[in-house]
Amino acid sequence: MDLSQMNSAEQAHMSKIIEKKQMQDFMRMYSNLVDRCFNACCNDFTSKALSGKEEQCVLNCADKFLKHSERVGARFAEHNADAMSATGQK
Amino acid sequence: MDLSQMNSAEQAHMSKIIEKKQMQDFMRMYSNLVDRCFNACCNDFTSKALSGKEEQCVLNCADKFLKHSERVGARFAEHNADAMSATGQK
Amino acid sequence: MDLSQMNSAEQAHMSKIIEKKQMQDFMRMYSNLVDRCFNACCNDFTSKALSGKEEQCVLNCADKFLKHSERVGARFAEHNADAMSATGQK
Amino acid sequence: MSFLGRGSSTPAGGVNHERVDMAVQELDMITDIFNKLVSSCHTKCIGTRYAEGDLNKGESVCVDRCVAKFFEVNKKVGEKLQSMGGAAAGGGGLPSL
Amino acid sequence: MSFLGRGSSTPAGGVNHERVDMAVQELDMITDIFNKLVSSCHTKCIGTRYAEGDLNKGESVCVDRCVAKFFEVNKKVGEKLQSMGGAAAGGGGLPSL
Amino acid sequence: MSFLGRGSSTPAGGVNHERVDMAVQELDMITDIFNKLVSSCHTKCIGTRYAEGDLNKGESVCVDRCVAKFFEVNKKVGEKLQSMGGAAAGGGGLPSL
Repeated sequence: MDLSQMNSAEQAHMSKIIEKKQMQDFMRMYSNLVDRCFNACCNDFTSKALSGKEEQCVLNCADKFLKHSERVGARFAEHNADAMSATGQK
Repeated sequence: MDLSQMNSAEQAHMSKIIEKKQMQDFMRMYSNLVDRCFNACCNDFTSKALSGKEEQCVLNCADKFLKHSERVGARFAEHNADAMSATGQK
Repeated sequence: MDLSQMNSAEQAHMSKIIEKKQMQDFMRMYSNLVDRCFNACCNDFTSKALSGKEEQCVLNCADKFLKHSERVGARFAEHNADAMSATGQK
Repeated sequence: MSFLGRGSSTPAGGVNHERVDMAVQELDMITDIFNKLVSSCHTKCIGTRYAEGDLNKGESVCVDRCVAKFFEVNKKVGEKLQSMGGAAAGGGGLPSL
Repeated sequence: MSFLGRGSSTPAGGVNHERVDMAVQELDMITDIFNKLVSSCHTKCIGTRYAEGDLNKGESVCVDRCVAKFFEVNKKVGEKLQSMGGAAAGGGGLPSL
Repeated sequence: MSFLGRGSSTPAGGVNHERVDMAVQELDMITDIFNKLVSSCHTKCIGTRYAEGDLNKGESVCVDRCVAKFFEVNKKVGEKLQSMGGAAAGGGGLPSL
């Protein structure tokens, strides 16, 4: 995204919107993470307590998902940069 | 959520927002219910009419989903209350 | 939806909102299409290049999805018209 | 002031935000249902081999019936919710598609 | 100016939009988590034959345990994120449900 | 008034809401695509046993190729839509990622 064509009032406004969206994105990522790892790791409902095995699975799941997201983010940024320089888009 | 730190103007504003969100939540719940029960109950497309068996399935599905949501809601509220009293959060 | 009960200022306002939503819908349709066809067609990650077979699959998938959406849209409009005339709703 | 040609249910020149909000919510609801319908009938009717880009005869017929059945389910669920006092959940009547 | 009778944490009569925004975000977060909880525990616990409209005994017990376990997972994931410096990702503390 | 140091394409001090709206829509689109990419490549590449918290070598390589292929699919679908006159659907050009 190119914010350089905006004046300073618009850039300030965008910054606030982006900040708000980042908080929303973080919250959605968080609830997705909980839901994803719960679904992957918890399949036994004969007890309401998390077993040691389930807990380890959840921790690994969260860890791995965050590392995965980070790696996708890095590749995404590279491809975006390539695509922009290829089309001559600012 | 704790609204007690808000002044009356803010609380009035929040009430309007909450009311609007409740309507949106109801509508989303409704369309999810239709989609969920359609997917669970309708698998025969040799006819466009709902069979008696499909109709009963849809009614039970809707009934059961609402009872399920209600039960989850009750447990959710209990856990929330526990979590809040545990952390001393108002 | 019935806009005829709105005054001209309200209709103008709605037009702007609808236009904005159409752009959002188009963008969401686009990203759904990419995701859907990627998931259906790409299952081999021993290479990062799209094979000829995968490319053809993606093009057919996009083509078919758009024709499917169009057909659903046509039927949806008919059913809506029927439902409205049946209830005497304007 | 009816000489301006407005009917009685139409207020003066300003925007009634509540009315616009209601219309936007209705639009969002219809869009949501439509998107779910497209997705569900795609899953039910469209093969995933994608050997060609056109809907074949069987898929087309399936899509038509799928939409019809979805509307019937929508009607049944709507009636069910209303019989349970769905109005309490939102203050308004159940949205008809 | 406390002579106007305002407490220190309560601003003047107007609306502090930042505070309202925060509350709306929290509400959205709770709604999002609740909807995921309903959906996941439905998948885990509710049969899909729909021979009857009531939750049977096994389903009811499963739902109760499912909610309890989901909260435990929520707690573990929250702690994990905080230990990794989750604050950096949003500037705020981790939302407690 | 260029003495304030603004270039010609930059309007006066106010906020052009249309331009901000466009930028917000673009941001939402990129976020949406990114989230789908993360989720799809997770499904395609990451095992679900979670015996460890690190990506192993095979998963890492798979993720890199997955992202590359997703971008190729994005390009093909974009070209397809444009060839069908996708501009009609939104009035604007197709968003490039």
